[in-house]
Amino acid sequence: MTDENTIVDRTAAPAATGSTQRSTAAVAASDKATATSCTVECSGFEIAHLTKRYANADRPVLNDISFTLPHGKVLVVVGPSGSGKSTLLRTVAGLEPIQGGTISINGQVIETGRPGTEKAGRSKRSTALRTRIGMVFQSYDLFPNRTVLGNITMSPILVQKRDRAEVEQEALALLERVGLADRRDAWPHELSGGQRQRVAICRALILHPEVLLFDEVTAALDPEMVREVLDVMIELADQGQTMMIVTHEMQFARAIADKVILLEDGGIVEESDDAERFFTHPETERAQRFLHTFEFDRHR
Amino acid sequence: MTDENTIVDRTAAPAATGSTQRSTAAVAASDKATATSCTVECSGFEIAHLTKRYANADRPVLNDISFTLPHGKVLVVVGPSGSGKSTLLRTVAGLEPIQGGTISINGQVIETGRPGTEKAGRSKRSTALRTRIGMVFQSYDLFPNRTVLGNITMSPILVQKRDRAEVEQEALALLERVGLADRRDAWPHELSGGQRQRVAICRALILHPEVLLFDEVTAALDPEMVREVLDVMIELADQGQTMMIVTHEMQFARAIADKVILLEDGGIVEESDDAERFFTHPETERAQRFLHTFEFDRHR
Amino acid sequence: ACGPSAATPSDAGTTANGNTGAATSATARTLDEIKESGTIKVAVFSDKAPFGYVDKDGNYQGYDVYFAERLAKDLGVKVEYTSVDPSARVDVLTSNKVDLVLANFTVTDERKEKVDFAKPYMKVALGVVSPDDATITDVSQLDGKTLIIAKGTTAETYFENNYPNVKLQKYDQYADAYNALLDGRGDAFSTDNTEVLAWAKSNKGFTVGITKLGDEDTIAPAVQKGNTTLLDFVNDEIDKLADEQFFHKDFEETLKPVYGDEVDPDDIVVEGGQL
Amino acid sequence: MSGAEILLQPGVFPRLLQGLWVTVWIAGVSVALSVPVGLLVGWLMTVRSRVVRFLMRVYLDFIRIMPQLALLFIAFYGFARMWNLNLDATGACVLVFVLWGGAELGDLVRGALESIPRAQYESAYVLGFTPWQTFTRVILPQALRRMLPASVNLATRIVKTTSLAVLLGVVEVIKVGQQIIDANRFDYPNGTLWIYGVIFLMYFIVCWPLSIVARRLEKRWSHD
Amino acid sequence: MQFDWQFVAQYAPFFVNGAIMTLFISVFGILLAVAVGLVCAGIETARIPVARQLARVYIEISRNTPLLVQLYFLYFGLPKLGVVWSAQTCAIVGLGFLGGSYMAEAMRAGVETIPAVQRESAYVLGLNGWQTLTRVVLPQAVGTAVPGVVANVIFLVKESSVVSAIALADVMYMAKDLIGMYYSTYESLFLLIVAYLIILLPISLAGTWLERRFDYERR
Ligand SMILES: Nc1ncnc2c1ncn2[C@@H]1O[C@H](COP(=O)(O)OP(=O)(O)OP(=O)(O)O)[C@@H](O)[C@H]1O
Ligand SMILES: Nc1ncnc2c1ncn2[C@@H]1O[C@H](COP(=O)(O)OP(=O)(O)OP(=O)(O)O)[C@@H](O)[C@H]1O
Ligand SMILES: [Mg+2]
Ligand SMILES: [Mg+2]
Repeated sequence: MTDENTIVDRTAAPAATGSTQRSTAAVAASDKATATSCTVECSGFEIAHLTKRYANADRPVLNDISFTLPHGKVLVVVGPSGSGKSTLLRTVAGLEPIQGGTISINGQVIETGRPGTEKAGRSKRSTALRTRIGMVFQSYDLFPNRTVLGNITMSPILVQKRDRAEVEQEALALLERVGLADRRDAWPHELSGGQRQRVAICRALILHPEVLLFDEVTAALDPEMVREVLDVMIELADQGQTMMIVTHEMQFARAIADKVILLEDGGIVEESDDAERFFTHPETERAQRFLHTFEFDRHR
Repeated sequence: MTDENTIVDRTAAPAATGSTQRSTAAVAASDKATATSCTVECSGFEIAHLTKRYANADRPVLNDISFTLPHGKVLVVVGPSGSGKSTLLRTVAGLEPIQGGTISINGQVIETGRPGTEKAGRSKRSTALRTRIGMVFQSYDLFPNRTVLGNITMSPILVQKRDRAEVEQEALALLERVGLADRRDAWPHELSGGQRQRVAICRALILHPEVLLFDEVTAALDPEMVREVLDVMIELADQGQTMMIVTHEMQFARAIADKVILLEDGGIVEESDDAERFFTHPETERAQRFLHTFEFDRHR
Repeated sequence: ACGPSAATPSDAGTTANGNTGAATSATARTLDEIKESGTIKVAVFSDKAPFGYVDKDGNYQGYDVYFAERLAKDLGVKVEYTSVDPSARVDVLTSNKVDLVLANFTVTDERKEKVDFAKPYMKVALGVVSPDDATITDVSQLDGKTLIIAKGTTAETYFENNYPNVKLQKYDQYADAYNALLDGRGDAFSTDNTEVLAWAKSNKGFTVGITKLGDEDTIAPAVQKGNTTLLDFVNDEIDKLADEQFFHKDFEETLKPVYGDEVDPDDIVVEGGQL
Repeated sequence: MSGAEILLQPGVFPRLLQGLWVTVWIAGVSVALSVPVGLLVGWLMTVRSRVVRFLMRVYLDFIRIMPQLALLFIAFYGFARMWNLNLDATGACVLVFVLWGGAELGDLVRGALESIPRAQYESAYVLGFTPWQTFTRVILPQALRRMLPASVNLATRIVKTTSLAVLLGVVEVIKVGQQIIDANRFDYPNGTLWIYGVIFLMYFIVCWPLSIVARRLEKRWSHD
Repeated sequence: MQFDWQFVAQYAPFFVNGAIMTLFISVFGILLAVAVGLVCAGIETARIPVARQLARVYIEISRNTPLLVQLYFLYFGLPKLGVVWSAQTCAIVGLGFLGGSYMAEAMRAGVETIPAVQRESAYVLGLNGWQTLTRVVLPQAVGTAVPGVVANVIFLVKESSVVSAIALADVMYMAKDLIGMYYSTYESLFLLIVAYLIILLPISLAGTWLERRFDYERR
């Protein structure tokens, strides 16, 4: 707890807090609380043949998407605007119903697509299941009617029925690690954008999610704030937090990714387990073109 | 006019349209309409000892800023948030009164600072003088009650009293060059952010400003749109348009800049006439730290 | 008790009670029901001195009120007054807001279709009051002039039907109408002659130029159509009270102080319902 | 200036205050009852069913287009005859003001609910909140905050509109004023000016603090 | 209780006259309100020192007192000070006095929602103050102010129903009159509702149309 460099300190997580809490940094073998028949091989996150359509749209936004994300790895999803990146993250979080395919964690299927559910609204998955996947949005997602501490402790207390004192202690430890311990009693509107996003990350982390989703969390921020937030994310990655990240910061993507997916028109154009290679020597012509957008040549 | 690569086509500018129009690509020697005693040496843009304070602020936002920008060159202003970059551009445009120093174009002083003018509102400079400096803002600056063409032709017709047919013809030529000829009758709200900014650039260009100011014009855009707009700006630079640019896109800054200024707390921390050198080997420690914000190291 | 305490002590019960029994039948209460409840609801004017008004202490007073108090006493109940505007007098009965109207209610054929009148206790004709410097002494003088009246009075119907050339300026309330006359917004004001006579006496500069206009009408208590038990009770009372010359006493108490000796009580008072 | 003395007459001021109390009582009860009605209506305005939403729209537009005075007459006289539903004058006022306040407040509730960013619902969802927890802990507190300034303004309008109650025979501050004017018209012919002046002030004194509160709340909460 | 259609047919013309009076009072009252609103909104946005405080005081008084009381004061109170205005004048002045503050708020809100960058763009394009006002600010302000102004117009037409208290023969006066004379509460109320619907529905629809017309984002 005194190690300033460790963002996700597993010793801070209390031992017995019900089945909704799990250790993310450790390998799946140590994941005692999980009730599934999971072995070392199926540890991690998997999407198979996922298809998603919006009501009144002539073609699916996501079409037969399949990939796996091993435990402790970081996936970066890139692609042009409207390619379906946000939609992909939203289906994983249960915010959008899917019409085909499956989403599983550690071998346990948490969502199965059914046709005709275009207008069904959010997935009916249990609250316990929901807390296993954390998500941070582009902006405005802190509850303005709660202080920083209130935002972070709300779900553990209300949903997981954990002890308030213990939850607050963990929340403070998390705040300390993102450098915001002194803002515990501030209101969201008193924080800068970068501070807000860091609090939002703490709020997701305190539930010990198995996968953490980030949808362009720095798109609305000033460069220095961008950096504050991205530094926290890089540290999380170093700690072995499984993450799925949508971003337009290619430099950052390159630094953090273990695995990269390039989406276009709801399909995977290029998938690479070697992120460094993807950014330096993309295989498809489309990926080359896409990456070129972010490069400028000296003009004269 | 058929040269697709030329954005600012000097032949398109009509010969006799009053003293408010001047040729920017040409050297000052050919600038016959200018009534000042300008010679080749003083051609360009100059700021000397500029000081600016906001009412009720304890210290100036801009403190004794001096620099020159030769004709046809591009200055990029970088610096952390709140360092005064926007304020600098706004004082040049006449949107903020200054309390000390001077601003001159081609040797003609267009603004002189006077103490005690903190609450004075916008500069009283003549409309003719104002049209010599163009400005494009971060966003929302097209007039929603005018079409694309209406936005571009409004000032030449209303302020410069130029002939409508001739102005429209020039506007169309400009639209063609930014790739928006087919959107001439669209309303601003029907355009994407990138298209709007390109129209805003045309609207500034049609007045043939001697200096064109850009304040984070791509901050609110998606990456592909960012590219559309930046490409237009790079082309303008190639044409010899004098520009002052505030941006957080360091790659772009590096590609377009002839000259760079790093601002902090209202003062110039580093000024460099060799932009490439500034970005690769900054002299001051502060500049190194600043530039480092935009670099990520591969984490593992 | 949670209701708003109304403006006058005698008024207090009205609104408070009304709130609790927000939804009741629009069919009138019988005499027995009234006795049982312990209060009788009576509609009176609250701004028409000296017939029905609220005095400086906030109590209902006047010729009509004097009679209402007596009725209640004989019935063994308390009175609950409701202040009405002239035009509301029929509606408060038909929609059963009150049991009895004692608000200088002139008997007319039209009204008889809507409500049941008991025996008269007063008689009136219309009178017209106007400023001294331009006194109207004949109806013909009103031609093309502006006549102030209160809505829902016999004066309104009379002039509407018989003198279409008189411009009528109608107010909801007597107080407003008098004020309008005082401010010179009309040439004259017409209502029951008893009323104008009383008013002109206490307002210098105004004269009743026409004291008797139209037919002599009677004024009587009114109940909702078909409420025979209450009607019979009121009629019996009027008969009985003749023995003690009750309405003459009423006149002495309430009208005399205003009219003085100039008016003969027998011109106004009706005893035992006998004209 | 002699008219001013009317205000010093024994009983005049206390009676006016009593009348004002009736006004405030009607307005207070109406506002208090409007709150649950408004919440319900506001919720109904945001449900998925088009039929319900349409009905609510008709209800709101009808209330907005009909003058309150007409509604008061309908409630006071019309209801009694049409459906044998007998309301006393105060009851009719409260009914009409609640129907009106409920509709207007409902629209404010709707606006507030719709203005809450979707990310708020979604954050609550991914944090595992049940719909009820989401509504009571996240959405409602924010919605109430957003609509409070406008609601206080609505309350001022309801207070002002109670002045129509006099036309149903409710003895509130205006009627009391008229009675006093009438009872004193021989002694104080200028009483009218003073009494109406005082009533004017009384309304102002009741409504103004509300306006100030509304403006303060608006300023305080404008940043979030 | 039978509904008397014949009564309705017979007295409908009265309501036409009443409607004309309602419209007369409303139109002039609202015009006055718009004028007062424009002046106040102008004073507030231009931040003219003393006038601004005065405008604030006026707005507070006007917004926090009922029209009925304002009318009583004008009609019955002022004559005691020797000022006698006709009922029409009182009604129009009263409506203008009440409506002015509401209109001012709607218009001020309309101007204030225009982003500062719009004026700044006009400035750098060389437009002078008048050109900026007429070509940039007002066209947009009209659009943003229209919903509020239309809501106020409807509100003021409705409020005008209290002018019957000072003996002006508007539709409400007709209704009360017929109730008082013929006791046909039912039919009179019916005619009253119809009259208001006929007056207000077109205003409401026109408001929706105007809103579209001036909403550059949606037309
Ligand atoms: N609620 C919705 N209903 C219908 N279509 C939608 C909806 N949300 C998104 N879409 C469409 O689905 C497609 C994918 O959208 P999505 O937001 O996932 O793109 P994205 O890759 O996140 O783009 P960006 O980089 O701009 O955020 C787009 O064409 C979009 O218009
Ligand atoms: N109108 C104003 N009144 C008072 N202070 C202001 C005003 N506008 C800006 N400032 C202050 O002046 C300083 C410089 O602001 P400026 O907007 O020029 O910074 P910037 O470098 O453009 O920052 P960013 O990168 O965030 O756009 C800041 O501290 C800011 O808070
Ligand atoms: Mg997205
Ligand atoms: Mg800036």
